[in-house]
Amino acid sequence: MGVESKLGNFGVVTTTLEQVVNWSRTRAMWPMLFGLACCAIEMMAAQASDYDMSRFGMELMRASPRQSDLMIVAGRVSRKMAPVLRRLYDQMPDPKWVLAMGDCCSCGGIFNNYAIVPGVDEIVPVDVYVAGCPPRPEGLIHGILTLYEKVTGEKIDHWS
Amino acid sequence: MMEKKIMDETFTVPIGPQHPALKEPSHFRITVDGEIVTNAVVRLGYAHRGIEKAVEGRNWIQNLYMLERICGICSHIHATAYCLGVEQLAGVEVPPRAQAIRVLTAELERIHSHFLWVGVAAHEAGFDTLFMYIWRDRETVMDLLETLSGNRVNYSVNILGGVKFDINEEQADAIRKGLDYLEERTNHYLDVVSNDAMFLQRTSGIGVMTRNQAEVLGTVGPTARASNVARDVRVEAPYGAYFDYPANIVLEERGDLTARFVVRIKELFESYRLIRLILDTLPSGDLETRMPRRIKEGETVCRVEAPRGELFYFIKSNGTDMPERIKIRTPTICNMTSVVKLVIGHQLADVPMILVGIDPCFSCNDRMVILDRSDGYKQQWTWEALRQHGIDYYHEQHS
Amino acid sequence: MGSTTIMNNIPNLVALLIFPAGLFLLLCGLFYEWADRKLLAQLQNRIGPRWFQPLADIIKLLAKEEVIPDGVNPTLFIGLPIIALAGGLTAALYVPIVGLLPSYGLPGDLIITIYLLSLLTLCLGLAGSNTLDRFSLVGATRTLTQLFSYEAPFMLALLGPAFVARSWQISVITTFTNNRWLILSQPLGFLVAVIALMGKLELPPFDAPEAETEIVAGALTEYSGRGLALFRLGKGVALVIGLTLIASFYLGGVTNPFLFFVKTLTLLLVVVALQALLTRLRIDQTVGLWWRYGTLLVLAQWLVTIVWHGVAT
Amino acid sequence: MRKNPLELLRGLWTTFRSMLESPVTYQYPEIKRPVRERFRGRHELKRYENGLEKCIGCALCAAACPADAIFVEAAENTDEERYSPGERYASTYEINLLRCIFCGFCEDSCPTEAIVLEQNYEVSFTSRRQAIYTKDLLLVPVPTNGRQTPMKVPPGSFERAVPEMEDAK
Repeated sequence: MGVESKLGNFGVVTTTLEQVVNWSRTRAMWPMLFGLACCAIEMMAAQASDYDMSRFGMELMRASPRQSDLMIVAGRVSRKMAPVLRRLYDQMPDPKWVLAMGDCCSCGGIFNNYAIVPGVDEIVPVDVYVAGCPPRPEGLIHGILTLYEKVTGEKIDHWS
Repeated sequence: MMEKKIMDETFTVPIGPQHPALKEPSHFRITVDGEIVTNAVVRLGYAHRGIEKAVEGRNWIQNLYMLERICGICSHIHATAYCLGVEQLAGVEVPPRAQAIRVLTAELERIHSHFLWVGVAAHEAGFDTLFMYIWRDRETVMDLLETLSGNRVNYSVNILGGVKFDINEEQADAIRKGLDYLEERTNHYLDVVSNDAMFLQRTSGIGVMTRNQAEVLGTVGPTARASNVARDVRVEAPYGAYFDYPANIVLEERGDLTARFVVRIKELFESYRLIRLILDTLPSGDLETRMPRRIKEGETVCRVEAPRGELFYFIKSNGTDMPERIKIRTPTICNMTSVVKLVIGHQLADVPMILVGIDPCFSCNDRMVILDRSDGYKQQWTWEALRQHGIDYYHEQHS
Repeated sequence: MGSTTIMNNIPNLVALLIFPAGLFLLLCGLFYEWADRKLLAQLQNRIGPRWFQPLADIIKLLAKEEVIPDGVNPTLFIGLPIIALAGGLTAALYVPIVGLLPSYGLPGDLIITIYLLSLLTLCLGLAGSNTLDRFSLVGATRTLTQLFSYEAPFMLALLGPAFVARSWQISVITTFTNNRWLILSQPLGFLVAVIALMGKLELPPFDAPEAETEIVAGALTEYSGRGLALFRLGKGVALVIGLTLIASFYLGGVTNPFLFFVKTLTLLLVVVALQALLTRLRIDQTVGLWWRYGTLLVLAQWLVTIVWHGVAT
Repeated sequence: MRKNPLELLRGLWTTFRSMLESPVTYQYPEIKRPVRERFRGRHELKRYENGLEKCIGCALCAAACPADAIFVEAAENTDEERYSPGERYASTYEINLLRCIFCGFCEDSCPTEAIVLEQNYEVSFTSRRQAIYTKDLLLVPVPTNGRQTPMKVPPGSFERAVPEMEDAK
C-alpha cells in the first residue's frame, strides 16, 4: 500500500492528511497509456487540444504502469489479452483505479462469443463504467469526474 | 559508440502487447544489437474477437452493426463493403442518391482517418505540437460526421439497400465550410511534413520500400502508393458511386516515410474534391430500396478501398436470414509483412515510426488466434482458470 | 559554548533548509515546472494544467506505494534519487537564486555548480542501469551518451563569461555582468548554453532518453512513488539553477530581483517555444549535433572573445 | 542537420505560425457544448399529449437490437388501468446501457415512435447494476394537461391493437 500502511490512526491529523492526500490524488491521477480498440481513439481525442484532459492533471499519459494510477480500459478485452491486462494491473502500485470505457469492456457489449471477456471486471476490479459505443470524449471525462467523486469520499482505513 | 561498449550482446526488446507506440495490442519482438535492429518478429491475435463466427449467429441486418464495429476508424467502409456484397447477392439496385451519400461518408471518413494517422505518426516521432494541431482540426471532420450521422465513430449510415440519412442543404453548407477550413490547414501540414527539417530528419530516407519490394510484399493502399505502385480499388475496379465520380490516384516515388506522409496528405485534397463534386451534383431520388429478409442462396466477393487500402469481403448465403460464412481480409494484414522486413537495419528509435507508417489497425487484422503453436507452447486459459486468475484472486485478497 | 555555536549557525541552517536553498528552492522548482507546462499548453492551443498541478503530482507520488522490483540493489534504488536531489540543492547555494547574492561563494564554485548539476544526470543513468528492465537499460545508456555529448559545450559556454570576468567565482561574475549584456558580445555562447540546458533537462527535442514511444519511460521506468517524486523535484531544481545561471551570466546580471525574475521567465519562454517547435532527435543525431555543431560554435565564440580581448588590452 | 539553415528556419517558421492562436479547448464540465441534433444518446420512452405512454409493449425493439440490450414484458390494458392507447402496454421495460451500442435500430423498428435516443451522453456508473435503466427511469415525465398513468378511461374509447398514427418516417 501507499502512505496508508505506514499510518496508524492519529485522529484529526489523519483526517486532514486524508483530505490532503485525496485532494492530490483527485488532482493528479495519471492514466496509463493503454488502448485496445475504437475507444482508444476517443481517449486520444480527449487528450488532444479540444477536450484537454491536462485540466484534470492527466497531462502526462504514463507509458509505464509503474507510474500510473488509473487504467482506462478502452476497448474490448480478448481472452488472449486478459492475462496481460491482469499483469499490467499488478504492476501498477497502490492505490490504483480502473475505468472501463465503453460497452465492450464493461460487459462484452455487442460481442458475446468465445473470444471476448464478458466485461473486464471478470479480470480486475473496476471502479467506474462509462457507457457508449464509443463514449464521446465528454462522456469519458464525465466518467473520470465520477471516479473523482468516489475517490474523494475514501477513508484512509478503507485504503489499506 | 558508447552504447556498443555497454550492451554488446544483442538482446530482444519486446514491443507490446502494451506499449506506448501501439494504440492497440499487438506484440513485436525486436532483436537489437546496441541500437540497430537485427531481427523482428510480429505476433498478432491480441485483438481477436471471433467476429466471423459471431456474424453467423445474427441476421443480415444485425450483422451490419456488428461488422461496423470491426474497426473504430474505418467503420463505415466495412459496412459499405458488406452492404455492397449483400446487395449483389440479393440482386437489389441501390438508388443513386444513396450510393452518392455512401461515397460521401466514405470520403469524409478517409479524411478523418488520414488526419488521425498524421497526428499519431507525429506523436510517435516526438512532435506533440503537430499531434495537437492535427487532432484539433480533425474535430472539424468529427463534427461533420456527427452532424451527418449522429455519432462520432460508428456512424451506422448504411442500411441494407440504401442509407439511413439524407443530406439537407444546411448540412451540405456546413460540410463545404468545414472542407474550406480543412483544405487551408492541409496545405499548411503538407508544408510542414515536406519542409520542417527537424521532422524530415525522422522521416526522409527511413523505411525505404522500393516499388519491387512493395509488389512482392503485397502491400496495399497508401503504403503501396507511396512506393509508386498504382493500386487503388476506387480507380481499378470502381464500385458504388465511383462510376459517376471517378477518383484520381495519388502516387509518390521515394517510398520512404516522407512519401507515405505526402501520399496520405495529398489524398486528402482528392477527397475534398470528390466531396465537393458530390455535394454539388447530388442526384435526387429516394434513399433506400426494399430488401428481402432472406438473401437468396449464393456467394460473392466484394472489394472496396478503405483508408488503409484494399478491403476484401467474401459473403456466402444459404438462403436463410443469416449468413453462412463471411470472410474479411483487411488492409493492415497485407501491410504487416512489410514492417517486419523494413525495420531490419534501422535504429530502434525508428521502429515505431516504420510500424506506424503503414497505419496499422490491429483490431481490423486479427481474424484468427493460434491455439497450437509449432514451438510446442500450449498455454490455454479455460474460462474458469481465467476468472480464478483474475477477479477471484483480488476478491480473496480483499476479504 | 554549544548554544553560541548554534546561534552562529542559525543563519546557515536557515540558508540550507528554508531560504534560499531547501524548501524555497523546491517551491521555485515546482513553479517553474508549472510555468513550463502551462506555456507549452498555450503554444499547443490547450488550456493546460492548473497552478497547483506540480504540487499535487508530488504529494500524490509521495503518498503512493513504492515498488522495489526484483534484482535491483535496494540501497542504490532508494539512495540515488536522494543524492540527485541533494546535489541540486547544494548547487543552489552557490547560485544567485531569484536575484539574491549566493549564500556561499568560493573561488571556482562555478565548476562545482556545473558538476553538482551533472550529478543529477549521473544518478539518472545509474538508476536506470541498476534495474533489470530492458527499457531502463536502453534509457540509461542514452542518458549517459547524451550527458557526454552536451556536457563539454555547456561547460565551455558558461566559461565564456567567466573568461571575460577573469574569475571562476559565480558571485564575482554576476557582479561583473551587472548591466553588461553579454548576450550581445557572445550570442553563440548564449545559444549553446540555452540548448545545452534543454539537453541537460532532457526536454524535447533532446528527450530521446525518455522517449515514451520507443523506450517506455527511459531510465525511470521502474520508479513508482517516492523515487520518482525526488527525481522530478531534482529536475525542477536543476531547471531553476540552469535558468538562473544563464540569465545572470548573459542577460545583464542580477541588478534587482523582480527584473531578474522577468528575465528568467523570458528565458523559459524561449526554451518552451523550442520544445514545442522541434521534433525529437534520435540519440545518434543528438550526439552528432553536439559534437559537430555545438562544440564548434562555442569554440568559435571563444576564439572571437579571446581575439577581441587581445585587441582591447 | 545537413540541410541549409534557411530551409530549417523556414520549416520552423511554418510550424511556429500556428502557435499564436488562442486555445480551442471546450472546458467540458463547466461549459457543455451542445451535441448535433442527430446525436444518439440515452433512450427515452415518450408519452402522448394526454399522458398515455406511446409504448405498446410489442417488443419489436428487443427483437431488433443487435446487442440484445432491451428486455420488454407486455401486459394487457384495461379501461380501469390504462397505460397505453394500444391493446397492451410494457409492464417491464429495461435497457442495459452498458450493452446498448446506441445504433438507433430500436428507434427505426418502433411502430409507435415510443423509444427515442435523446441527447444525454453523461452515462457513467459505479456498478453494473446501475446501468440497467428500468421503465420509470426511461419514461419521460407526464406533459402538462396530461394525466398520470395508469389512468381510468371511459369504456370503448380505445379499441385498436395499435393506435392510429401518421406514417412513421
